Amino acid sequence: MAIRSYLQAITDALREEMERDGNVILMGEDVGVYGGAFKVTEGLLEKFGPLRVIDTPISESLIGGAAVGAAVAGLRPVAEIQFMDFISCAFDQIVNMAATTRYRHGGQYKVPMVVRGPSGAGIHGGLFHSQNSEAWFARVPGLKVVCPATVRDAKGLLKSAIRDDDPVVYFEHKRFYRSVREELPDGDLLVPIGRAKVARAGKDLTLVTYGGTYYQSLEAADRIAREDKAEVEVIDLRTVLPIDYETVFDSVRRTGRLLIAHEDRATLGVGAEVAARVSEHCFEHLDAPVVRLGMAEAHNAYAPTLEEWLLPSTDKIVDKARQVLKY
Amino acid sequence: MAIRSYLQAITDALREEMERDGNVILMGEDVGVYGGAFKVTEGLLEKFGPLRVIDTPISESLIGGAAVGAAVAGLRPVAEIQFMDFISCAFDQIVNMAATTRYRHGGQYKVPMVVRGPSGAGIHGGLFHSQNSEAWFARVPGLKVVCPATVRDAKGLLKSAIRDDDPVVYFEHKRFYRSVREELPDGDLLVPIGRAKVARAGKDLTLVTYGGTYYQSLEAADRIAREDKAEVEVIDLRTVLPIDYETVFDSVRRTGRLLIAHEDRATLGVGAEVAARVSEHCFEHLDAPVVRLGMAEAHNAYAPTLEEWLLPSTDKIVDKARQVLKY
Amino acid sequence: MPRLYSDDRNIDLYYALKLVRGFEDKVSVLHRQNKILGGVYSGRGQEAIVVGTVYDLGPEDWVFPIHRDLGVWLVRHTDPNKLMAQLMARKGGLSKGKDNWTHAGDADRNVFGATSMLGGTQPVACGVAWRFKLRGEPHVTVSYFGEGASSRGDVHEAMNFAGVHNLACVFVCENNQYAYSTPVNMEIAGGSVSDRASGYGFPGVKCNGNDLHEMLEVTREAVERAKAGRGPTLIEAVTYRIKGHSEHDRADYRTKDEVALWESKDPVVTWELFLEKLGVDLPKLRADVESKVKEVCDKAAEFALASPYPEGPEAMEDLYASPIGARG
Amino acid sequence: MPRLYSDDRNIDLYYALKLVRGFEDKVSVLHRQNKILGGVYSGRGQEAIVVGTVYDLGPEDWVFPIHRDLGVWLVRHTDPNKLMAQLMARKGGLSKGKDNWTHAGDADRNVFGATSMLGGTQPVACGVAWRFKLRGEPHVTVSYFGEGASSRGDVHEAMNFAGVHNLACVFVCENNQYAYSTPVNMEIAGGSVSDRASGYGFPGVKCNGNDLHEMLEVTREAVERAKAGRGPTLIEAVTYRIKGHSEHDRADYRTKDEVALWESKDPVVTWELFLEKLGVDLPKLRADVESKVKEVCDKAAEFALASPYPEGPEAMEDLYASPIGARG
Ligand SMILES: Cc1ncc(C[n+]2csc(CCOP(=O)(O)OP(=O)(O)O)c2C)c(N)n1
Ligand SMILES: Cc1ncc(C[n+]2csc(CCOP(=O)(O)OP(=O)(O)O)c2C)c(N)n1
Ligand SMILES: [Mg+2]
Ligand SMILES: [Mg+2]
Repeated sequence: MAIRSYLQAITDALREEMERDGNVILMGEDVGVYGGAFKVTEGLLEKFGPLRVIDTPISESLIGGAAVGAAVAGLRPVAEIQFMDFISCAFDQIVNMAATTRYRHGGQYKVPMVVRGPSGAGIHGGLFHSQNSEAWFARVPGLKVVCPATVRDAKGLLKSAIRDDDPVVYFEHKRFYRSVREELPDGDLLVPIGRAKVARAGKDLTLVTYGGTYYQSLEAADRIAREDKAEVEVIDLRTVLPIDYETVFDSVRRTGRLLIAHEDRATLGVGAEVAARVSEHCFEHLDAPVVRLGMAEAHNAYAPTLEEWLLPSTDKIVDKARQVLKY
Repeated sequence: MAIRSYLQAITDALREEMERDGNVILMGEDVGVYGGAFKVTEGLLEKFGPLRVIDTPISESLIGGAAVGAAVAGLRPVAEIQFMDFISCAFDQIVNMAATTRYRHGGQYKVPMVVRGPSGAGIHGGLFHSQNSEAWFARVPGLKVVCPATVRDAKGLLKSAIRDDDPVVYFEHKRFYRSVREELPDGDLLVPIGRAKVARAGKDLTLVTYGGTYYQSLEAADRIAREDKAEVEVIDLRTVLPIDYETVFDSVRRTGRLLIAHEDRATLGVGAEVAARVSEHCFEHLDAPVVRLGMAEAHNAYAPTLEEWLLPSTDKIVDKARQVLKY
Repeated sequence: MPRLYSDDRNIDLYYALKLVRGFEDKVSVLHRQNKILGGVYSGRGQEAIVVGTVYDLGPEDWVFPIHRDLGVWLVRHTDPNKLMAQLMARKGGLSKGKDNWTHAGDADRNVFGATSMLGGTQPVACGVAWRFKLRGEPHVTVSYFGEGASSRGDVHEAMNFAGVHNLACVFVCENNQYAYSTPVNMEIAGGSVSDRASGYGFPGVKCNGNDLHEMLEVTREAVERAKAGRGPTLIEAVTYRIKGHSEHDRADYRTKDEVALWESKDPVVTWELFLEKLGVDLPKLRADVESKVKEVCDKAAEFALASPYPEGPEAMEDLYASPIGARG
Repeated sequence: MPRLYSDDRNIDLYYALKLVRGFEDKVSVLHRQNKILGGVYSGRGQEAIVVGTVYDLGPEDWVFPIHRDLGVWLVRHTDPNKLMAQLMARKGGLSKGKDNWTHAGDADRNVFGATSMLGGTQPVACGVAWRFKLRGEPHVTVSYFGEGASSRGDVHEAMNFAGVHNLACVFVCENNQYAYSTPVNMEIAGGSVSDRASGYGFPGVKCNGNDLHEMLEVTREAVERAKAGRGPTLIEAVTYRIKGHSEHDRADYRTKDEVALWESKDPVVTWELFLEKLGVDLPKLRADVESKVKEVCDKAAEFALASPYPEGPEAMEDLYASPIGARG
């Protein structure tokens, strides 16, 4: 057992998978000599050499497409997007090339690639260093999309993603890199893609979350337990494509109430799909309307006052939870 | 009055707006000499010359970005994407450049541009000539997104889009180009962005739709009226960003039942947001779960058997509507 | 790769040219008969490029054809029956009806099918070439794009990357003078795609795309270079799109003279003249080859027409290698 | 444009160089004091480029600076107070706190702020230049990108388009030898961005980005050319990023020798030597200029610090010119 940060867990996963399988390669801007803008890949160039840790030019579309090529040719590329905001520049290669390669070849090729990088707000990054872009991809058949919040999941989901034979987009939350630490068992650790986790059991309200709002959700649940004597069940989706509806529905059928919180905007965010499905499939069990909380419907403004106002917070989650509980 | 096709209405809108305002320019691949892949811009080069009707190289990102430039400099560019599937190649310029320019400049610039082009399935176009891409954009603050289904709306919304001071993404349905005709008044015709239309009144079920499933929805309503003696109210959203929730909520509060049908996939499609909002805001009025119908969760496969199986149809809408009515 | 038709290389190459043309002609006919749906893009006039750039490749090399390169599959020995079934969206096709035309490759022969998004496969070719580099394998990728597609950002990003890392990439620009209706002077600044190669630090070769000898030779040099670890080559094969952009395009934005001029440079006829100079009995050879090609194409059409369409629910297959949603 | 400081052009240019450097130094200090949040990217060593390419532009020309071009705003006469308030995310800034750093322009001076996505403004510059072409206006766009950003597809698509249509675009590549940690030989195949221009049919000029005289002259030629309707120019200004990529980057991927070498080519010092040769009393001038610069920068910092942060709900403003959602 050892205490690892969220960032270290990601580095560990990369290193261990690269040791295990010579086909795993890394590519991205400044991932080699510099070890990545956030130092996620630090030390890996020294260990695995420039044929397996590739410093690319500033060419996101190339990165996406080359990852597809390496994957169909039998490698297992892990491509870093320096900030996940820039994934917009690789959009076509991910949603049209990577996501359809297997399908449009009638299953002849598999595409075992991972696109990963820092996403999320709360560090005064402004419009283009704060985005949560997962919803754009969470609707694309052929892709899998994961958003780990814990150190264990960061490691276990990345390892699963690398071993997966389909393209996986893996969103890291940059706010957690150094602020979140956890004790982890040594060695291999796999967390299955497509399984949510009940992070806290409760009977009065289901709170579905993932990524950036995970810890705030747990804090909110604690506070409500203390102050309102109500028990909130917190579910961490972890994977947003596919979503583990069994776990969500089970919970909502017990609690009768659902709040969904994510850092991304609510409109057509992952929570929209969860709300729509729960409203359809748990209709008889709902004692209150399903409520969503996301960042306000604007861009990730820079000034701290604006950013704070825009983003979800423990307080805002508590407020919304009370609203649902009291309904 | 004159009978115009959906396609002619679009051409008319372009020509009339270009006549009205010398700042309106067109740009896109083959829009000039050829008049566009579907002949939407036929005759406009001859009329307005190559400075206002620009045949561009195959450079979607350039097209998106140059439209922003022309717009901030005082022109009103209308950019054609030859098939809206290829908008993926202009994604960054639309969601990050066009959508944020006003915001990130604190309101100093306005960005009066339109990106338009053929979208939608049902013509055996396969994976990359059939996509409905509106949901990717319908979640981006700073953009407006319209999806006209009728000839009148095609014309009126395009004129409004061109006169609008914000970036508008305008999705045409290629299946309607020549198959849909309508009598239109001569001359100016404006349909406001952001207003849904009750296309058919009814009291038993609200059917929200737009774009590719509009006529199927009306047919389904007719059939249900005949065969089930139930009255379906059909609402055409027309604009999917912003959505006119007032009209939707009004209707659902009267009917107590909602089916949403669109040609796009259901997962994180526009219907997900509508379902989530209705479930939240009309909770007490709902007598049945909100149900969605979209194309199956796959890519737009090519074989007619696959395509038919994947896509919504009048029959499928009728089935779903009956399911909601009977609940 | 084994011969297609004859042990005599020159005759075999002739067969390849004729097969490509014959197969495409058959496709045209079937399209007019509504047996092939959607758009069909003819490579007529460009046969020397696909034959010349593919013929001498080894089985471990990878090819990345696009919409006008149906010939690549044929020269690569893809089963013509399967290919025709692919065009007709049948279950017996390469993608079992999933997508049309060139969007499915042939994994057994390292043919990678493009998306529609032009220029999109050049980055993919770089990724494949990285495997060659990583494992020290003496193979190449040959990827195609039109002069129109050369304006896409992806082509630039790929060429730059391939240049930086000396990847074993042969980039083949089929400059057929038009992108849909847009003439080359409206598409490419500078007038010449091959001139761009020097900006990426590797050779750009402009050559006569209608001359099979030249295409074979230019390809040989590029492949040798790549296999020797000396990096990419950009081949700009100048040719002409004899037909319209697709079957429905009458292409009246061009002059009759221009088309006639290029018809007089037909690559198949040029090769026939060469064979005649060699003393080959051309009328006989042509008859034999044409009857063989006809046989192959007719059989392919028959096979395809007999192959059923996929069943509707098959639309949900092949999305994932490890299926998801079991719990959803 | 009016002078910034002195009627003597050479002195005024000196002031411009010193203002850019002084302002950036102030930004560094404020950043270290946590008064500026997020990343700050210094243009130290590159001042001759921003001064040389902007100084002689007319008010109707448009400029498209990026992250290392804070100087562009200053030379363009943007109010330093507003600029500093922008950096500090204050209400008194150009975007009223909406975004940081260079993502807001100054519409009154035709300064267009970039997104973070490198290379993204080159297409925008083409669109602005189209207006010049449409209306027959004798103006130019000057847009900047790093040698690293030259690898982005957008830069290629824009240069090609500008080349095809002979747009009045001056493309300025600030080749400072590094993109973040990545040295130029890992970023650009071919070694020289300016070599790419010939592939787009317009001149590419490689010049000494540390020499203000050269920058002024090269710009003058490019602007003249553009205004005469003879199309774009790509200027590759070779320089060096003296500091790390951003304030937090110690940049130990470089050698001390390399940094020292380039420090010895400091563009401000070079200009000082020139003024001395002209017989200017440099110590006095420097003292005067530095005190003026200090005054401007201190005042700017003061103004900015006194400017409040925007109120939270202002985050919803400026999204739309014609607001939506009234009915939602
Ligand atoms: C990114 C993208 N934009 C537009 C199109 C539509 N389109 C298909 S083929 C074509 C012309 C291609 O011209 P070129 O690259 O020269 O190839 P050619 O057809 O002449 O062989 C166009 C514009 C596309 N497929 N992809
Ligand atoms: C599309 C995109 N990819 C990556 C980044 C992250 N990034 C910011 S600056 C930078 C280095 C830029 O290098 P260069 O273009 O040479 O400009 P310089 O910083 O050297 O002035 C990188 C990789 C970005 N902003 N945009
Ligand atoms: Mg062409
Ligand atoms: Mg640089």
